Amino acid sequence: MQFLLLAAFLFCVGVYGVLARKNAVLVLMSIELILNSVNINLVALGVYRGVEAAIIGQVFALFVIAVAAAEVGIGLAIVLLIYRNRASIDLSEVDLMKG
Amino acid sequence: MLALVGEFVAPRLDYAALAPEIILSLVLVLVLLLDLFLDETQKYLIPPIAGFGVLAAALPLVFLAVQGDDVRSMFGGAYVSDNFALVLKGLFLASGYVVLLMSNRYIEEGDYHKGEYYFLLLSSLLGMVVMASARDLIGIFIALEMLSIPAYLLAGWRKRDLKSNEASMKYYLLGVLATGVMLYGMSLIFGATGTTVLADIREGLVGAGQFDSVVTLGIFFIIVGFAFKVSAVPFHFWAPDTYEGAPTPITAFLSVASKAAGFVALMELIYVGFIGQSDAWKWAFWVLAALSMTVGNLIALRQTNIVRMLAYSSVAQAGYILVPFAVAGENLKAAATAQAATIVYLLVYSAMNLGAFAVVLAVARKTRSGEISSYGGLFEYAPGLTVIMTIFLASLTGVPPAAGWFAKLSIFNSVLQAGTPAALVLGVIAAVNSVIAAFYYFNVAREMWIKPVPDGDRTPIRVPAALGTALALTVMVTLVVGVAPNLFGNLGDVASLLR
Amino acid sequence: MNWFDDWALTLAVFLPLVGVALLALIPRANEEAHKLVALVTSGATLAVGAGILTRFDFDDTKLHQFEVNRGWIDVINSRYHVFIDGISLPLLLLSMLITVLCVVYSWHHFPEPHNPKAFLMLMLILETGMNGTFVAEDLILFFVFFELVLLPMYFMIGVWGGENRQYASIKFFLYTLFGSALMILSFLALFFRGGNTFDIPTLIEHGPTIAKGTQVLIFAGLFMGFAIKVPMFPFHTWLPDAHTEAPTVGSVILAAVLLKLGTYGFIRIALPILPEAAKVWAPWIGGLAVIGIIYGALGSLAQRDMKRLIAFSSVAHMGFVMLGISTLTSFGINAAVFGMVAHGLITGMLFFLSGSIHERFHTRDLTRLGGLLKQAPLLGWILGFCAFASLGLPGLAGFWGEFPAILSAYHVADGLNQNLYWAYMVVAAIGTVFAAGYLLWMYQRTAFGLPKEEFAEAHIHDVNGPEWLAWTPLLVLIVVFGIFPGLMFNVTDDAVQHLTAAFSSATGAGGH
Amino acid sequence: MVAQNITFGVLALVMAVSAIRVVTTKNVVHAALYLVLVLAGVAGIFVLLAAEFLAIVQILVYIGAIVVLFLFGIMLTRAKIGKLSDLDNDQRWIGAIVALFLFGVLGAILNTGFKDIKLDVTNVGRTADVGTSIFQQYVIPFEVVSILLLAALVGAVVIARKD
Amino acid sequence: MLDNIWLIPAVTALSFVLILFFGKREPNKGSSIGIAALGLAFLFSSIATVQWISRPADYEPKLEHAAAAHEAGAHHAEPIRKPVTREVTWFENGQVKIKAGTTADGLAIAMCLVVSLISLLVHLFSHAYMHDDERFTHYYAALSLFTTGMFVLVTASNTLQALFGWELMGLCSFMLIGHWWDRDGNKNSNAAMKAFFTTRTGDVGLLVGVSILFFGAGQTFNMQAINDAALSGHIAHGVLLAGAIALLIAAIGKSAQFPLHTWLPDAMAGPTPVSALIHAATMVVAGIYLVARLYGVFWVAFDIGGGGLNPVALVGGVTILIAAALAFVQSDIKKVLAYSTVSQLGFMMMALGVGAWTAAVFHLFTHAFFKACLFLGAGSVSHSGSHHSFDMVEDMGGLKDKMPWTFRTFVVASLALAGVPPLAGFWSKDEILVGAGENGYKLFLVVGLIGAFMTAAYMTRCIYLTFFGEPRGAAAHHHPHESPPLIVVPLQILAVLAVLAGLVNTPWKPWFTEWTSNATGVGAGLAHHGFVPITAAFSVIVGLGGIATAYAYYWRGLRFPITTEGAGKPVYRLLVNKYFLDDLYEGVIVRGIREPIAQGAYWINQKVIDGVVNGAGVAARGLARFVYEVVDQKIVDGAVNGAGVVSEESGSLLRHIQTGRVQQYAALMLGAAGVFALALVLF
Repeated sequence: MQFLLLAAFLFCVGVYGVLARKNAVLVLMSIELILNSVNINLVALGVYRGVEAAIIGQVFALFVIAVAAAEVGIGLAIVLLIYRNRASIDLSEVDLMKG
Repeated sequence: MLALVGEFVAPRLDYAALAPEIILSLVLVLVLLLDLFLDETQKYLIPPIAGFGVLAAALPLVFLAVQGDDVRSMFGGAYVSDNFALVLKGLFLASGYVVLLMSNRYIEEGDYHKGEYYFLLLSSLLGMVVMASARDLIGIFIALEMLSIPAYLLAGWRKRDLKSNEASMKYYLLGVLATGVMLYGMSLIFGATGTTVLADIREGLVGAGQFDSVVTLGIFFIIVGFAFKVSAVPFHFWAPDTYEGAPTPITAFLSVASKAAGFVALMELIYVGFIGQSDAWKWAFWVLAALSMTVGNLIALRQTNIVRMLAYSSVAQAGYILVPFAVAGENLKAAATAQAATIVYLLVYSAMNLGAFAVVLAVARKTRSGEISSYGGLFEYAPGLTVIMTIFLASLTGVPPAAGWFAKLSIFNSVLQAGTPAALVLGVIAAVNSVIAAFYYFNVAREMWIKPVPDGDRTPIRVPAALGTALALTVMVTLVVGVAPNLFGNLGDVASLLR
Repeated sequence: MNWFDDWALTLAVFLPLVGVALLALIPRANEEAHKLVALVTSGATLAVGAGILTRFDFDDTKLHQFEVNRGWIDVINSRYHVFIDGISLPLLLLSMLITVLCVVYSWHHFPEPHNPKAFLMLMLILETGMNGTFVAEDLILFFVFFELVLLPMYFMIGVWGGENRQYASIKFFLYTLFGSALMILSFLALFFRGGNTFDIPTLIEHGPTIAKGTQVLIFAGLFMGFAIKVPMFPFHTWLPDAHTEAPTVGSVILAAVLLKLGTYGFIRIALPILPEAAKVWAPWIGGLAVIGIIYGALGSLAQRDMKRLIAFSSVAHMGFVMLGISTLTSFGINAAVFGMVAHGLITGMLFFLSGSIHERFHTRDLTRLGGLLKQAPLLGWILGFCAFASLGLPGLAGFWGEFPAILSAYHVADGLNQNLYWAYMVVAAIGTVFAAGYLLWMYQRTAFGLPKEEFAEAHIHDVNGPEWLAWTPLLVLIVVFGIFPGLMFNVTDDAVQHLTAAFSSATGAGGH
Repeated sequence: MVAQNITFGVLALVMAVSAIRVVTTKNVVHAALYLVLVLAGVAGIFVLLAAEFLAIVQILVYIGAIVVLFLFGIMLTRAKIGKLSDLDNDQRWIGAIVALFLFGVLGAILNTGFKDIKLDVTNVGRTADVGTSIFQQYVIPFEVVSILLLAALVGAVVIARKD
Repeated sequence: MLDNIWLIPAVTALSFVLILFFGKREPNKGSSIGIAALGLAFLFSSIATVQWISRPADYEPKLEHAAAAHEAGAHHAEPIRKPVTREVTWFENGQVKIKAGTTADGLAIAMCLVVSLISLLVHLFSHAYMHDDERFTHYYAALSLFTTGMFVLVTASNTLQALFGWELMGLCSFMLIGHWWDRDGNKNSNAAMKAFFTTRTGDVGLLVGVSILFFGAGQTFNMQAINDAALSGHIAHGVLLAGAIALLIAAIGKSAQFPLHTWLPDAMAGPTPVSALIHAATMVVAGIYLVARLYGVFWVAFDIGGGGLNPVALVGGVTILIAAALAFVQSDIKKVLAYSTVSQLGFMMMALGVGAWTAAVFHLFTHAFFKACLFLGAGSVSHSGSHHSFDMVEDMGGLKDKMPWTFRTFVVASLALAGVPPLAGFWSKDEILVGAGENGYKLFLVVGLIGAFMTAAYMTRCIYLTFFGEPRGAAAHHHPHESPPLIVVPLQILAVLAVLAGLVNTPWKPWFTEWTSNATGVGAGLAHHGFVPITAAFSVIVGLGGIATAYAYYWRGLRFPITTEGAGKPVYRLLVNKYFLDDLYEGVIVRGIREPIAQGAYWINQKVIDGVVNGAGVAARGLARFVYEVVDQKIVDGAVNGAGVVSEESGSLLRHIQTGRVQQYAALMLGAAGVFALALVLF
């Protein structure tokens, strides 16, 4: 249970970070928090579910880690792109399109 | 070590069933390599190769379909090639092909990175094709990422355009967030059942009484992930901005193929995995459907940019497609009807929406504008495009004989098959919404047919061959299916996930 | 000739589309060829209609004649099922005739922005939709044809219409679409409650077994769909705008045929399939119908625009038709069918006339017109003739739609509130006075007196060749049907009898 | 078990505090460093759950690659290394409310389902089993991920490079 | 001929078609076609008459009628001539065969004869009178159609067909009254519209009444069957009453009875021969004919045999007085005659109301001749004497010697109208009075006498103003002369008939009664009354008194109340001296034609009644405007447009959610996810 609560806490902190940070890189970091909370969940619940499930949980978590790496990579690429064009990575300024 | 090696048994792979995926993978690698090694002058070869690759990947589908009904199941049901998969792979490949056709000139004239563009497009397509067969959480997750990550990048492909940057960033950020939420939900479902294979999840959930709330939460978070993908209100916010900013062929791709992939995943999850938990999802879908239709249509009323209008329209269309989900939980028959309705709608929607974007592309070649007012008097100098666009608009509205009517009919059909008061209320909401929608669709028609040409420039529009082919294909499908709906209607029935 | 029996209706429906395809192939500049192709196609369709007329079995008009029943959309068990009986036949022929006449009339009258190619294509597509609706015996097929007319008419109004055409066309479109959205819901409900079929004859057998409460709900959806098309008060507001703005030919088709799709739907679908619900709804329909009669008349009286006046008069006239239908008696429904055809002929003529007047004077403002009889006596006389036909003068077709409807309200089907219908009867009869009021007022302003100063010097030519060709059949038919109503009543009666008989027997089964 | 619980308690505390610092600190580089703490903590949790292989991967991939990537990102976007007062936007409170609300909801729901569960750490999946599983049951996702990484690589290069 | 009586309307209908399509190419511009057709129709009618008269009276009507039973004791049912009915199926509706056909009986044939004769004379007269008219051909076409309408009505075997004829006349009256639609602004066309519109208002009653009786009599339009059903009590009394009232409304409208009479004077806007046709033989008598034809219905519904006050008699009585009073104050000769017609139609209606069926029909018969004569005479005067003016006060006077034949025929017809024996009017009017007196309607006897007096007086005034005194206006300046033969000859024929027509139904030789007997099936219920000398004497005295009074006033210049001969007639004294002479005439004396009561009545007529009629039009248009502008455009349409606006506005509002800031999107998404999740778990 405590693992799950910890994961939920990390998840929510990540959510806060995504919502409240205006530096794009910091937002990306917050997203990592969320993904890590999922990993904790997966591994912990896998263990709870027995040997086979523990393996599956770990595999799942591995995939998540791999994907997270890819995501961060392209996330930073996009941030760089924006920075190059706007000379700023303040997300709250990026609102050309609306309505 | 040896012992370990001895333990490893190579997985039994059904290469025939995997043929589309394999061909597609080979083609995309080929495209990447060609881009590396070909001169600039020879790069014109890349688009046709990509196109033929997609068609080649579709070929095995035909053979598999002809071979019969047998389900080719691998990995204990984690990866399946059944009729559902075949039909939807066909849909993805077809719409991918049309998008390739639409991209041809657009990319060429825009000085973009051609090779990488096609590579990414094919990668995304691969994700979708995998999605159609994936029947476990990990597979679905990976397929989702496979189709999304290239899409995030493609949305920002017009690198010097601030709007395109913004589109990419918004799509990416919200997409990753939604993925996070979805993953959290998946972890909970995994926790409640101890498995990731959907068929096993269905059984695992039967006795999982103590996890009711957890399962509900998990299912809902997973739905959120895909509701984002299909741009259902209130998870649609990215859609208008991204659609407007992204290169138009990519917008078409997002609004059709990517959205369809979201629905495919939802169908797999709901009809295979969570079919017994209808209490957990039917209201969620009900609300999502009602909100998407209403909000999408209402906001679309006030749009002046055609792409943005189509974006909201696609939000509303997603609402219609969500309607069968909301009513599928009543009984098995309702579920069967609902699933068939979803597939039919997806098929029809793909054709008509791609067509509409193709026209937008064609018109933008002359007007260089996305404003609806720039369509004024189109009928005078481009009657063919006008008629074609009108057919697509009619189809989107649901006016016979364009195919849209049959799609809408299928939706209503599923509503009445369920027949509960909630379903009927949703049906009426859908009906009213289809009228509101008519307003903005025919606002465009009105511009084209009735209004004068804004700048008086009446030079005819020259439609490139590839784009013309895309137009011809989509309009043909729209009309033929409108007159002989059996073509798609049967597919909807055959491709059932329910067993 | 057996092949003809099998193919007649299919030809009648799809022949115009062949014309459309041909038109599409001819370059835009070749206007004469377009006109010719359109004329030949619509003429050929009419010839098919004539063939149908010769092969039609008038002795037993309730029979399903020229029936074709083939698979279409298997998944939802919807079939290509077409046939005609005594009720559909007159309307089918009306639609064919009107289309030909419209093509003829258009010969020199293509409204701005001209473009005969597109105009004629739309007209032929319209014909397919209209003919199809009148022969369809499958709900989905019916729906498709019912909707098919929407778009061509939308563009006809929107592109070739008057000043306010954008508003009018979109209003027409949305209104109708709204109705059909609810209608299709009801169709599906029928499908599920009526034995998983869209086949109308089968549903007529199964429909009455549906629980009454359900019937009432389903009927509500059908009502919305059809009532908007009719249009009944208070769903009529699209009509005046659409008519006023539509080009002449559009108005004619709209008035002569399109409005009938709604009333036809009531007779063909709503009443026979849902008899119990029809009884519940009938008094309301009747009430709205008579409100429509008076309301339409008052609306007409308030107009200065001739065309708008005629448009409002349609509301009143369709009120009579709906009153007839709402009695649920064979008298009433016979009257309604007659009324539909009569209204088609007469109001069609009136719209032709207002178009021709507009073309000559470039205005339809009744305060500016006058002395038409001086400047174009024949036109004036024909206008007078049509005005009188429209106000229900015995001896002309209009009477047989009006009087029998009033008559039928005196003795309505069992289970309806007779006292209420007596009141309806009186109100409807008073409506005929109003009709005289606005039509004569219109006629006086247009035709009598001396031409106004602004037109005193204008050279106004009288009825020309295409106009004669287009109008003569209508004028003749108005008189012929007026004097020999049996030509129509005898055709419809059997079928209507069959309909109401099924209706009353179903009532018996419904358990009173 | 007690040792395990104590270890968990310490780890959890460190992670919680660091996580909060990640999203509140006024210094971008500090945030990255706090993130390292959190990620290391997660690796520790994995160890507690007998998923050593995963813990290693966690450290290698995250701390070894991702955080480095972040630092590169911070450098390339020329964020000030020192304190920066306006790292937060004006919807901090909304964010806080949403986050707290979500935490409440998640906590409550988890409490209904997993309140009394015991984690039996003897349910150990051996690393070899993990590997086998990947190459048997999950071979297709694995292959797809490989293409995914390729695509991400190529795409990121195209997007990020100067034209 | 009796079997083929349909030939009569057919001939004139054919004539209409021929004139319409070929009239302009014919040397006489169509008039010869019309005249020939009417000649033929008259010939057919005459043959039919002869055949009818020579038909053996060998048919015993069944006496099962409940209503007739109590009278049957007194009156033995006499054998009658069996009506000749011929029907074919017109169409089938609701498996009821609706028949079309003709009935030839005494009433129908009498009407045919009158109509064909009058119409023939009008056709002849018009040839000269309308000679220079620019729409001469149209005029003749309409005239033929008009006559056709009347023929259709009188020969119809059923109410539906009758409705045809009825409305056809409405149409033709519109065409003919509005014949000069291009003159005097909208005055003429307004009159035409008013005529059509007012009668159409009455037609509401016809439509409703025909419907009621159709079902009441067991789904048949056949008039014989309806009468039979009514008399035998097969129709519930309530239904019958409703039907009768409805039909009475129709008759009031068509026959210009109070209060729907105002269109008739306006209808004088049409050419004078048309007025003659309308007033004498067609159109206005249609209402009377309808009541007479469906007498069984009225008989039972209003219990006419019972002698109480009933609507038919009441309407007739009121109309007699009101119209007669109005006739006094007109300066337009045609309007005098128009009100006179209204008043005389009142007589007929009253007769029907008091059970004097034969008398009513007979009065209709005789009235046709002298009223046609008077109208054509007036036409002759305006044509040749007053330069197309009809104003007696301004443009006539002293024409006695200039137009001798016109004068003579006019006087003869006036005397007939006044009821001077042995002219036609005397016999028919006398029968009405007798009927009223003997059937227990004493009040209406008095009304009738008053009416007779007034009739005599206003006709005398009219003659004086037209033919005597000094020529005025046009009569003085435009060389009045006698009209051409084509005008005079019809006058002479009609004058002769005005003298002789009454002789076919003298108390001693009631041929007319015999020939027309039992046309309605009431038969045995109708009481036949012999000659009642005292009533006859009264009526003669009253008539002469009227003439004398007017004579005294105009010729002798008497300007004080006078007593008349025949002292000891208190009723007469009361009515004549106190009511009319003292007030009415004094008023005329003192203030010319602005005499208070008549003027007041006229004022009421013009402002109140006509005002109501016109006002109804104005109000309808006002209401229409309101309905259209407020209800339709604002409320009904507003609701629709409003829904559109609300949609668009809500769209605008919703757009504000899309702020463009990605983190707000995220907040909304996650917030929604949380809320949804909570809701889903809780519920």
